[in-house]
Amino acid sequence: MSEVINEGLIAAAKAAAKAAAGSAPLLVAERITRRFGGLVANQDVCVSLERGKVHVLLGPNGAGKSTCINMLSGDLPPSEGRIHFMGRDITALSAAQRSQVGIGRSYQRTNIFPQFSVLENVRLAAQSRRQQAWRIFSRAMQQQWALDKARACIDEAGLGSKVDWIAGVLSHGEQRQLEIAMVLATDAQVLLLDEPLAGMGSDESARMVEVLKRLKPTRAILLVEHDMDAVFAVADTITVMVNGQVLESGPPEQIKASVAVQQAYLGQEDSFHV
Amino acid sequence: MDFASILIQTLNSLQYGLLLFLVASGLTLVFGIMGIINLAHGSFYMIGAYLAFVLTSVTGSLFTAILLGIPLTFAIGALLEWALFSHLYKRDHLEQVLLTYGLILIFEELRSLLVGDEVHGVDIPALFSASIPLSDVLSYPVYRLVISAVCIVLALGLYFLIQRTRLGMMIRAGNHDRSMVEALGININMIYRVVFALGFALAALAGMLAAPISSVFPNMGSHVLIISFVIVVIGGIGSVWGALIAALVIGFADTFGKVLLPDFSGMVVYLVMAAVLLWRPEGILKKG
Amino acid sequence: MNSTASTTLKLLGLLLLACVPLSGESFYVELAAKTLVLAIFAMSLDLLVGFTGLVSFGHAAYFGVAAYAVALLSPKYEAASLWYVLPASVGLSALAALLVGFFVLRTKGIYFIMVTLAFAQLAFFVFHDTPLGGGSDGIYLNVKPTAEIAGWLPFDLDNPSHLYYFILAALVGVYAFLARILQSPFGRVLVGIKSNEHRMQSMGYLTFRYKLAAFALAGGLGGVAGFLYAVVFGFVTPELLSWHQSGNVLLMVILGGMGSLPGAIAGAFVFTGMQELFASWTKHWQLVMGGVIVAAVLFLPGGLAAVPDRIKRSLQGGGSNE
Amino acid sequence: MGHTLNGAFKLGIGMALVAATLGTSQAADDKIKVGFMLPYTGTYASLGNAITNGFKQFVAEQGGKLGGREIEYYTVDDESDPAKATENANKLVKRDKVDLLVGTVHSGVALAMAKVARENKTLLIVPNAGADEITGPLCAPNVFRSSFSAWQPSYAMGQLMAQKGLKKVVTLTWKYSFGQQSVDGFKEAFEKSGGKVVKDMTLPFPNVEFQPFLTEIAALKPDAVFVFFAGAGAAKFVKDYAAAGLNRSVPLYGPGFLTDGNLDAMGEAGKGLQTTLHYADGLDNKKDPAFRLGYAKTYKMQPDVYAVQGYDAAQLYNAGLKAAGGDAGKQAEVIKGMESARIDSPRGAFTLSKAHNPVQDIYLREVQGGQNKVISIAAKGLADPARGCKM
Repeated sequence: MSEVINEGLIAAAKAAAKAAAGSAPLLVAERITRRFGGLVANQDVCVSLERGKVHVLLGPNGAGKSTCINMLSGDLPPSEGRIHFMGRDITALSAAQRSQVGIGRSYQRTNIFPQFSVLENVRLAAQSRRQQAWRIFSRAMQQQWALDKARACIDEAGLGSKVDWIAGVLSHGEQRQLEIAMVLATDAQVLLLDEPLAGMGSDESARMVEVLKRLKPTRAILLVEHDMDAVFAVADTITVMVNGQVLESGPPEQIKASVAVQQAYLGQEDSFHV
Repeated sequence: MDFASILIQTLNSLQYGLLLFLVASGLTLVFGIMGIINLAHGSFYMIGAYLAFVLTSVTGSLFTAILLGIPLTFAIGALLEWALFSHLYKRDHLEQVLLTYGLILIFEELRSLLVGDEVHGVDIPALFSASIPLSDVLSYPVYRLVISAVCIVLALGLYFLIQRTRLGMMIRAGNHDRSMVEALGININMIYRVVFALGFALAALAGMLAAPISSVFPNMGSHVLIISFVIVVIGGIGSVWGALIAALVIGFADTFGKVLLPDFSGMVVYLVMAAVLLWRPEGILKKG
Repeated sequence: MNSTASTTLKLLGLLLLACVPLSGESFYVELAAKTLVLAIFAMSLDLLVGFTGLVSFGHAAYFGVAAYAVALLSPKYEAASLWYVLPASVGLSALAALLVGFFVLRTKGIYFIMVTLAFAQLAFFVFHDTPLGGGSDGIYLNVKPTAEIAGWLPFDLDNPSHLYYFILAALVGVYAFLARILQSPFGRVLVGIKSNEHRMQSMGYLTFRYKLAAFALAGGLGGVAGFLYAVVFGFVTPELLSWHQSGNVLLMVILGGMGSLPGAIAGAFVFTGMQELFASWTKHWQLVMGGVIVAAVLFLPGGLAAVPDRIKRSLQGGGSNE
Repeated sequence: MGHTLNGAFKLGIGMALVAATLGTSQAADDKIKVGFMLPYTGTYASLGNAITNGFKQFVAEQGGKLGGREIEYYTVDDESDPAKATENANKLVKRDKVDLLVGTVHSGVALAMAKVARENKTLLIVPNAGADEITGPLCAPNVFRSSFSAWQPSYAMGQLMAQKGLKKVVTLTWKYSFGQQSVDGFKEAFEKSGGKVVKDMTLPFPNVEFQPFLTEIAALKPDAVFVFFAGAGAAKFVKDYAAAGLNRSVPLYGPGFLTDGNLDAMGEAGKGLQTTLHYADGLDNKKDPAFRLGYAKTYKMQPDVYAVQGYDAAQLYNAGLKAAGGDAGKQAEVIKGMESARIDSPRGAFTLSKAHNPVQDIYLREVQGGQNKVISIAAKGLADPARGCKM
């Protein structure tokens, strides 16, 4: 199993992460390409994520944003190209291993444990940082460090009042917040957030934007989002994708002014009015 | 082993493998297209064999028995799909396992009540009862060659059906994406019913063809069922061609295993499977 | 339902089981002992099916490996030491499960069901075909293991009552062990895998290892049951590893309601009860059994497990007569 | 805690179900309790029925009594499943507390029964299963057999084939102890008389794909083939053997189970096959025609060797009970009576060896006109060597 072989690599990446905490980009994707049979879903995509910055991925439906995020998170192996985290090549690592080095993600469709309580959802995420599988006789509910951390992350994601609720009965927006709390509990340095605002009401969206702003200074964030108000409220860099390729990438002002982007979005339902 | 023996054992392997293919092809179609795990598939083989016995003793001819048996088993298959299996598509695998396990018990007991527990032979049709001398002492029964030929014809027929007909196109589409098929306005329930009935008829036909050489006996389906599972696992779920290759591999492994490694012959087939799992966990020909 | 009441109920059940040998009817004591063994077996499978979401259709293999291990490790006409053969046979079945798990856990869904079945069949043929196992006739365990430690005999497995209480103690032990494990961080991960394995992976869990550990653990506990079975009946055959055995134990788990340890125990009792009852009606009892199974799947989605809830609900619905 | 409640609730249902089956009452009176543990379903069902019929026929001939006592029957279907054998035997021995246990066909199941009988000191008559151990290492004062040992017909066949001047023989059987004991018995006699077994082949029971083995036989070109098969597999083997053309150049021999009960299923392929067994069609004794007539009248079918074995089991017990004055409780006297009995069997009269196995004639038979016609006596008064029996 490749999962077993790469143990050393994970340790090395973690060490590097501690050493290099500072200016250099945390996560860099170099010309990653993904093919499904004859179909090219992503071609030569380059993305770079820095701590303290929010990088937004824009594009019409089917542009390949989710494929791109899946390659960064390890859910899909790229057909070509390399991915580096803090200078280490992590292309061969699985999703679980990337989570271990400090890359966390949320999903476009809500992806939680609906039968569990909010606390248990996040506690499980926290527990993943200290996996002591051999301690099969200790009680999970007596691991104070994990409970404390889970509570802290729930607060950070703005769900403090719902700790003991069953996750499945939360509102849609609250479930998205729960996902954020779970990612936080894994100590992720890089957050890959796939449409965290999708399907939210305006109140909920505003709350989530606040959360994102709070998280921004200490982490590198990749955001896939359609809500333009939110995008321009938090974005430092915007990359626009069309047909699996990067059309343009730069600061928000540059994207707003870009003729190519305007053209690409012409006739699109969600063409942006700024 | 001398060269002649190897040649003859090869013939044996092919015949056994092709017969297994007939059973497994129906199983893999039902797995692949309908997503149903069907433990009762071995019973379908058993039902075919007993039908051959009963119909042959009534009509006096295996030909007539098979000609009557094919539409009959097709009809039974469609009926079963309507009455039971159509309720299973949205259930989880565990419930499918449970229901089809219950069906095995029912089929075996019905067989016991209706036909009894004795072992019966079925006569080879006179036309094919001859043997071809292959060496000075050994002859090869013509009927075994006929079985192989029928299986090859059916494999070609399946190929034609799946690649060249509208039904086959629908089957292939259903295999990949059932919501797409529904979007095209095709009646997916009808496809399921036809595919299931086809799978039933194929397994039963294998039982009917095999009846004269295997004789018919209680629990004859369970060994065939598990070997068919192995074939589907090796070939890849839903892949008819994978099933063909896997069935031939199993035919060879089993036949030569018996002679060369008699103490391990039962295990050879499963060791092959373990090796394939290491190499390709989803079978040698995985469907899209 | 508060926890005091549930503990009381459990203790009552235990008391009831403890009274069985007092009846003095040796046949029924043995039947009850067999059912307790099956209950242990069902609980071990429930760890996989009910708590980790792995539908294994080959669990009889580990039951059989341990049973054969007792028969093969015991000298032909002398008693083996319990303190040696019990851990050895349980260890061997766990090892077998670890090995098989390495292969089968590479697959999912229908594949997993079929591949576990096929590996159990492989184990069946190991004992059926090779010189190791004595063919389809099986092997006799002529003398039951002895519990003697340095000349002191705490209990005697040749005594049916001692044997029964030994099995009952094993049942309580396995129950407590599993209940404790399920509350540990390890157990929580298993339940998480059942609920949403993909999410567990994206949170950094190498789920393969957890599943493998669970598979080996379940194999070992199934081995405890297999060990006890061989000791009770003094005879092992390849049939112990057959797929009917795997199917039956799966049935017990489902009957009792997956993901509930008391449920697995109840499932074993219901299954044995049905078997004895139907067999007393007709020699074609399997027809009745098959019919019950098919009807249960068609008309009781969620299995027998949902029945008490339904009754409760209907009772609450008609609350005015109270 | 909802699931705990459910669990406890279900536990209650389970207990109630078990309790319900416990309730089946047992009548206690002064009848003699005979327990049949035989296969009534599955492959061997017809054998189980024939044995039961044979037993009951003798009882009927005695006016419904054995040793002057009324008989009450208890029946358990053993399904020929060794895994359930101990439990099934316990049902009769411990639950029903029978005086005599009769069973069974399958050797593995019979061995389990012998174990239970020894442990509980219950009288056991084995009416078919031929495992050598039952009257060998596992012999016991309270264990009897009314049929044969695997060794007997095969040893007789070994002698016979050596006498025919056959030198090079291949053996083939299912890989279980009965098959292997048959081959061992054959080999012992055949090789003692100068023959040579060039290859022993086995296939797992109940596998019936013989084609690879037939090919191997053709490659070895032996003088003859000795096989042990029974039931369904036997019929198929004989047909496959003929279809491969081997019957024209390499003669086939084996114990009589090859053809018994299989004549219809084998059809033409069986014609002329020679086998050895302790029973045959067209025997020249007084008992056989009367037995056959009575059996055919009562059961509307022809008896077979299994019916004879069941019939003789009843005769054997009758002799024991008579010696004990009808008191089944005096087991030592019952056993003494059985040991010294001379059974007037349809197969020809026989006595019991020290290990409680019949000392009997083994016939050579040939398939003629749909019957296993007796040709000659292959071995006169053949006694099983009872190796390992310390009685």
